[in-house]
Amino acid sequence: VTKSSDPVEVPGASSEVNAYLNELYDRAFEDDKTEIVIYGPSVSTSKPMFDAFSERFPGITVLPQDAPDSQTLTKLEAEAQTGSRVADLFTGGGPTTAQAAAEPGICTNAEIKTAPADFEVPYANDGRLLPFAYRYFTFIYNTDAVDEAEAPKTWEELLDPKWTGKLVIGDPTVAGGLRYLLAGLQAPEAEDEFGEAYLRKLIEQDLVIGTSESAVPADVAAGRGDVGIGVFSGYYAVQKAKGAPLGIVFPLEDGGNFLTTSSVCYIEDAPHADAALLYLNWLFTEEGQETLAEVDGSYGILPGSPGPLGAPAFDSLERLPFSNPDPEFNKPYFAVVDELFKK
Amino acid sequence: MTEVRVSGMTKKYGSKPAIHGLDVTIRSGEFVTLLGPSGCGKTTTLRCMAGLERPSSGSIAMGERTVVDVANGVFVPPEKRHVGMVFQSYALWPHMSVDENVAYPLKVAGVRGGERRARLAEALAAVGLAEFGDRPVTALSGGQQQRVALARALAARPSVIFYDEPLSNLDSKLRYAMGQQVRSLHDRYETTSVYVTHDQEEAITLSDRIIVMNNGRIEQDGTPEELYDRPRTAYVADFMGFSNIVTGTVVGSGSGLVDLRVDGADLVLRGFAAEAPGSGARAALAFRASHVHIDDRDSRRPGSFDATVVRSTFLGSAVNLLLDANGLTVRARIERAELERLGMDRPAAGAVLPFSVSGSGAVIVPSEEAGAADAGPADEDAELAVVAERHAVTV
Amino acid sequence: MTEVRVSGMTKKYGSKPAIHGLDVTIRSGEFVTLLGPSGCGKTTTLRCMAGLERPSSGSIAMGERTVVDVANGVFVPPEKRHVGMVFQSYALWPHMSVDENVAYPLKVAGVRGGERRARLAEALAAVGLAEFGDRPVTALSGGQQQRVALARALAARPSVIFYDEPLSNLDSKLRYAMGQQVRSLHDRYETTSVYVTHDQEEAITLSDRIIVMNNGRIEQDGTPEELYDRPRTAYVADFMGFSNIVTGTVVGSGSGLVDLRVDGADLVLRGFAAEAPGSGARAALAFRASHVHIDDRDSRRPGSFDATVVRSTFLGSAVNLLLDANGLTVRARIERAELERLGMDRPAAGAVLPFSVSGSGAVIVPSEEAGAADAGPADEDAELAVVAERHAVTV
Amino acid sequence: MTSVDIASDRRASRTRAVVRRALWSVFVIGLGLLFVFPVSMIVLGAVRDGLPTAPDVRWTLDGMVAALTQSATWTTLLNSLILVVVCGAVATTMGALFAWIRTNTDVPLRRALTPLMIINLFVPPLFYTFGWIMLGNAQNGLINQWARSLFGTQQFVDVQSWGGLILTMSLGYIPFAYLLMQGAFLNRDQSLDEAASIAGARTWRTFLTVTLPSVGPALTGAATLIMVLILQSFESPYLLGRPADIHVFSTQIYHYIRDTTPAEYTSAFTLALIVVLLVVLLFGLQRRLLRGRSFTTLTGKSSRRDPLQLGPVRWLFTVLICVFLLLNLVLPLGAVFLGSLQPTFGVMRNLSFDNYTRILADPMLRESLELTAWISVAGGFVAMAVALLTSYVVLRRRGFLRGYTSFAMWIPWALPGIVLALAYMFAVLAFPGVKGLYGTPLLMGLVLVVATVPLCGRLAEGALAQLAPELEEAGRISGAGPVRVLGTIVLRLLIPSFLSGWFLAALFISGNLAIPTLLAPPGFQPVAVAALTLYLNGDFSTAAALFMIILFAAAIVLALAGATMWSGRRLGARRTEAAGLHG
Ligand SMILES: Nc1ncnc2c1ncn2[C@@H]1O[C@H](COP(=O)(O)OP(=O)(O)OP(=O)(O)O)[C@@H](O)[C@H]1O
Ligand SMILES: Nc1ncnc2c1ncn2[C@@H]1O[C@H](COP(=O)(O)OP(=O)(O)OP(=O)(O)O)[C@@H](O)[C@H]1O
Ligand SMILES: [Mg+2]
Ligand SMILES: [Mg+2]
Repeated sequence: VTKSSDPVEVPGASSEVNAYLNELYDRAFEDDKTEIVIYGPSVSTSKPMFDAFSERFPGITVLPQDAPDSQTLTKLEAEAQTGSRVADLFTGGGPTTAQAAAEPGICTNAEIKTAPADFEVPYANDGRLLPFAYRYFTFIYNTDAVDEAEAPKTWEELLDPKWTGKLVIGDPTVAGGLRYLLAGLQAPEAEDEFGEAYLRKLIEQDLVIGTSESAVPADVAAGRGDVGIGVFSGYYAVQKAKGAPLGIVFPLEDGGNFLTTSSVCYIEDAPHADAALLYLNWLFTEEGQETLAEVDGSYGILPGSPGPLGAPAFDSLERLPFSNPDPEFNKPYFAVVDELFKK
Repeated sequence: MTEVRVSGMTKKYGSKPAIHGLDVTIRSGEFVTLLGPSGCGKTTTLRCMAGLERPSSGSIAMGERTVVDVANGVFVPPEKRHVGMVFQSYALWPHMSVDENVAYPLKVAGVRGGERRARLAEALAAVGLAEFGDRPVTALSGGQQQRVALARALAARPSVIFYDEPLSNLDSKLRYAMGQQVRSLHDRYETTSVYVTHDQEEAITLSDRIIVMNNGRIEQDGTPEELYDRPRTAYVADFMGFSNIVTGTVVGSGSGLVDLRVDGADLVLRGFAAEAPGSGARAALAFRASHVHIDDRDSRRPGSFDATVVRSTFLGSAVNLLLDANGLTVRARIERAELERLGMDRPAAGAVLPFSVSGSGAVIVPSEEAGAADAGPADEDAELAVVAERHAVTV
Repeated sequence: MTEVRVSGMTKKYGSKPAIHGLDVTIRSGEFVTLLGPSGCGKTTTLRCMAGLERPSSGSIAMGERTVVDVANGVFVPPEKRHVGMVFQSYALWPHMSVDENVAYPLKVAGVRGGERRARLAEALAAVGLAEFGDRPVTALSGGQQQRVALARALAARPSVIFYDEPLSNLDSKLRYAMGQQVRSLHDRYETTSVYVTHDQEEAITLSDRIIVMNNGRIEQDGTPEELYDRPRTAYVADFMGFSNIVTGTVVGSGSGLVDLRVDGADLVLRGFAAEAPGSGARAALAFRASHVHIDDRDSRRPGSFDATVVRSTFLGSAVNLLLDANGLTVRARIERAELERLGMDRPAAGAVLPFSVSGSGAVIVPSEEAGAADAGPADEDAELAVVAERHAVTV
Repeated sequence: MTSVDIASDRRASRTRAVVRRALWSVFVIGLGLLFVFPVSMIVLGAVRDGLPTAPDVRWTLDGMVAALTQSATWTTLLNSLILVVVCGAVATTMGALFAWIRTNTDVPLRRALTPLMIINLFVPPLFYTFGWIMLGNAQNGLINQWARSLFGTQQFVDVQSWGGLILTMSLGYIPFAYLLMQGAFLNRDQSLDEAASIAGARTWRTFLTVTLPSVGPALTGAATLIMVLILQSFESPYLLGRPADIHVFSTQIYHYIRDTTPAEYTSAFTLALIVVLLVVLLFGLQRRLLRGRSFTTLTGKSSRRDPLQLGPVRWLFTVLICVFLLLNLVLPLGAVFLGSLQPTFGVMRNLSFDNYTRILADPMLRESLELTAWISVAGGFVAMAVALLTSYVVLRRRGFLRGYTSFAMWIPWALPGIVLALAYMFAVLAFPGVKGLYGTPLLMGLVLVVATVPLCGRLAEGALAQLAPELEEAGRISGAGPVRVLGTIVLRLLIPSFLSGWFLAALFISGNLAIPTLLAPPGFQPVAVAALTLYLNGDFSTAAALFMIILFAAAIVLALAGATMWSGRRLGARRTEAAGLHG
């Protein structure tokens, strides 16, 4: 696919915004740097998002590279220290990306000029980290085995003996969102309702540890269990799109909804800096935020952005606290998780 | 001491028979050698007797016991036959010491403790390896390994011992000494021995009786002297070292000697015949190189001829001559003593001399017009090429 | 035609020398054999000459050219020496046909087209394989492969050809024929040949000159006759088939013959000596089994003795006897002709007979009191055990 | 003969000496740079906390102490040892049994064994493990589904357990053991067994007291190699063991590098050092077992005799072969194939080839396939070439060169792939001039080659062993210089072994997972990584289809090679026949 001959018009964007986007678009082609490399855990599940972007800006492609956090960090460090940069962006949950942003020489500020004037971009880590969406974690169920009405709608319902041995969960002892979700259940704000005690009861349900956190929907679809818990909605959407017999429960009636902030680290001296910046700016357009909801199962970070299909508005959502990027804060909670889930 | 009787034994591989209805009796205490060229079925016969191979038909008895009777479905496996065997490759177990190798048959037979030790020591002493018991067998020389194999075969005092070319991996000097030892152990332990070899010297030096095999059948059977002096067929003659075999037509006979006019050369040679064929019959004459002498008599008789020396090879104690007698190639071996007696130097190539073939040494054998070419194996071309070359050069 | 001169050549493997300052000259057109037991350095010497091994010191010249001069840093690699070599394993290239194998040296030498074809055909014809050109070498018999190896070595008409035990993989019958062919090709192509073997018969039949090696040094050097009849040391005598070597004290001498009183047995034997040692000197006497005869004279002279037959082995043309003469073990070989002349049967074990050793055959060699045990290799125990056994039985 | 004056000979000798010395120096240095230096990084990495490029790395023993004092490390050691000893023993024994069946007995299906084992070897462990998960995972494995529908049992098997891990790993290494030992069984003198039965021992006694011990070196050699391979194997322990909380060195190292943030390199390298130590111990043990023993006895005419007649036991062995075929090939591959047809794995509705068409339509996956093909083919070629060269040096040289070369070749054996990749990454980062290699396909290719060389070395050794030095010497004597001899004789003779080695090496590379996970640059994801990513993201069916495509491609190559060789042999045979007719 080659560059579109006419200037690109992003629906709903102002003419300045469009002009800026087209400037980045053109620059990317001038330098022939049109392939954005993006690192992240399971980042390839966001492929529909990238496709939508490529459709809007023909000729610009996104190359996702899945790797666990620590490995990504190693790579990013190595790239920073050797100066042979490979990645342009690193995206993931807040705490992970924050680690990269905390190190010197890896991330840099990505200037967003497409957000509404009255919106102040909520940069973190001295501007080196850019949050752009919220993702939610929920329950899913196999529609062949469970009626919609029967499906558990609260964390408490999961403890029903009928689910014993039928609950699939990712491995919370390895890095991933689930780890933060389980930490969130123990955080001071939720401690009274859930806390460690709840986790202990949950463990009693003889949980099935799935192939991986991102594979829980597939595991449930394949019949390894009837219900998947702590599932990122994006992972669900991918399977659902392929016709898997799955249903989703959201929001949870007891308010135990968990959301993470999706952040992106814009790599210093990124090899495809303009294309990457174009992508980030597009994310903050109306279209970008809507696409996040439509194909990536996320809430856009801009106020008033729509939620994913069928989900309540962000502001009205009762939820668990956001994950805390401070490792020291999480340490005791993680220790409990590791202790409980070690077989 | 056990007699081995093989009757009507046939062994087929696929549809190809390797042994054709063999009848052999090996008397108790006898040392019998199966002799023949590669592929004639010696090993197969031996292995059938030992139980390592199942005959396709026929029967084998050892002493009182029938060990194979195909018609009646009898087959006693090797481990129940109480025999010994010495393999060409020795088949020593490399992971065991000399002691362990030799003691294995005793151990399997359930001989224990002091008796085992005593018999082990005796077997090792018999082969002169009493001090080598602890060594790994792989740390022995070829001759020593051979002796371990002998000791192992003897250890359980089997009544019959089979030998499959046990000396062919040794160099010629050692071969003789080891052969002597095999024979001496046979005499001492009074076993029955069946020995396979393709080496006629070995067969002659060791055996009480030699069975010459050809293509799965017995060709001739007799004492070493009988075979050495009086082969009955060209095949046996060739095998026993009669390096000249010529065909021709009988022209006269008398007192056990027959005169033969050699094909293609104007020559009459004389030889011994058990049954004289009639005049005009086709026959072959076989004689050894050592049956050819330099003729110092003036008169010409049957058996004498003039020949040109094509090549003369010094052998130390004798001289080998390759002769061209009127187009007939003759191999002669003249002892140095004979040359000295005649006051001659070593005959040089190109010399023309009178020769004669000893009539009492040469033997008349049935002519195998078709088989004659087979008798001299293809690889003799090498030497014959020398003659051809000479002709080419003189032309 | 090229002379090969080796001077002061030493070859060390690690710190262990395999060749000690060797000086050898091989004259142009000569057929020289290096003879000696395993490990004496024959192959090493040959490979140094061929350029496959680098000497540690010394020099080698071929004709006009110095191919190795360690002191001056000269080393001409094998491909530049214009030599041929026949390997023990033949070393034919299995991926090439007979033609391709033989033509390879020609191709490398840049001989092309018609000439290459002509010379290929000639080489193949010389070894009698003219019709086998298309065959893969793997589809040939051992003897034929040997001849291909010969043809390949000859094809480029090298001035020197090296042979490293080329016949040792062949059976004894073929060995003789192939040996003849090697020699005939040497004569025909007039090359210089250096031949390695540990087989004394082969050395004697083929060579103009034999160099006997011992432990990296030259032990004796002479014509086959000289070595066969007059070995100068016990080592050479043993190697040349003098199966009896006894030590003793000189008790008299005259006209080139020396009388020796044998240690441990009340016996005086007589032998030839190039330089007679003085009376009372220690010396050894070496004689062949065939130097022992049955004594038919009445009078006792030096060299005659009575002995008991311990074992009698029929060999076909002769009888091997193992004798016990007053405690001295003697090996004798009596021709059947001799027995016939004396009107005797084959002597049986236990018989006591008069024997004599031919004084002109036996040779006096320096006594190697220390080395004497070495002369008879350990594996002769086998035969000696027979004697020991007899003594044990008679006790 | 032309007379050449001594001065020019002297000059030529000098030049040759200089050139030779220069070439050897290049060889030694090259080997050092490629094989020895990078690996020294793990020693460094165990005591330096951080990437070598980081500006202020600390020297510390903390990681090491932490790793060594953690009880998890000792559990890991115990688990690894159990796995290595049990699977190693089972695989070696079964391999030996099959090799014996193939070469010494009259079991009806014996001729199928070698092809079966070779095909089996071609299935990379990742695919194989994947198949077993599909078959035997506790909840919806096919076996469990069948068992459920047939007998109504809840859970019949669970491969993600000790039992499953041991079973699949033992099965997986049997082909290796078999092929390593087959030659020894083929070449052993069968009269050893005959001598035992003549001595009065029955078949089983003979097998146990004579047959097995007499192939001692091959047996212990195979056992050692297989134990080392098991010690480093990653796929099965990762996919089968980890869910059952069975951690071994390779997965634990992986865990330190990937699952903890930030990665704990010092601990990972400490474990790697323990692995190296274990490997050294294993080799040492084997050498000790064989010390002072030569297993070569005289072999005369090898007795090529009728195979041992086993009687009714042979039907038992036939069943054994069938079970092996079923367990090791039919079931796992069948499961993968079935899986590849399902739109959603485990759902038997709407089977179709959609997954295949989707892969072939997806530019990224297609690129991944193409890339894998290239990397495997090129990498396999280089690995086999390097292995031949080095094995040749080991075989023909003595002293320092030999010791050094075999040491350098031996190094990659001792390291799990993930550690090897990390070591090379560190080495590249630490070396100022070559930092640019980081993140290039070249580095990944290089490490893949390094990891494959030991395997190729085994193949090359076998090929070279048949290449008698006289064949080369005959060439030199014929007047050909060393280079010409190399080209016209050595290489020509090695072609068949080279081709088969190349093929195996290519497959090995195509299935390698550990190295690309760390070193694959973006856009250069080999199939193994792509498949694992798909699998971990829950797209089992697409992963299965990807495996099938790779296997299918390999099968086509194999079939083509087989056909070429077959027709070549036919031609050759006809040539021989023709020659025989007029010869
Ligand atoms: N296992 C076998 N399968 C098929 N044919 C065989 C087998 N063993 C032997 N033969 C054939 O049977 C014939 C006799 O073989 P045998 O080994 O008995 O000969 P031999 O006299 O011992 O020869 P050699 O001196 O070479 O050992 C040969 O033609 C041989 O090819
Ligand atoms: N490559 C080598 N490395 C070390 N020692 C060697 C080597 N080649 C030969 N030798 C030693 O050098 C000595 C002479 O060996 P050489 O091969 O020349 O003997 P040979 O007379 O040819 O013996 P054979 O008849 O066994 O071939 C022996 O002691 C041998 O062990
Ligand atoms: Mg045989
Ligand atoms: Mg040699």
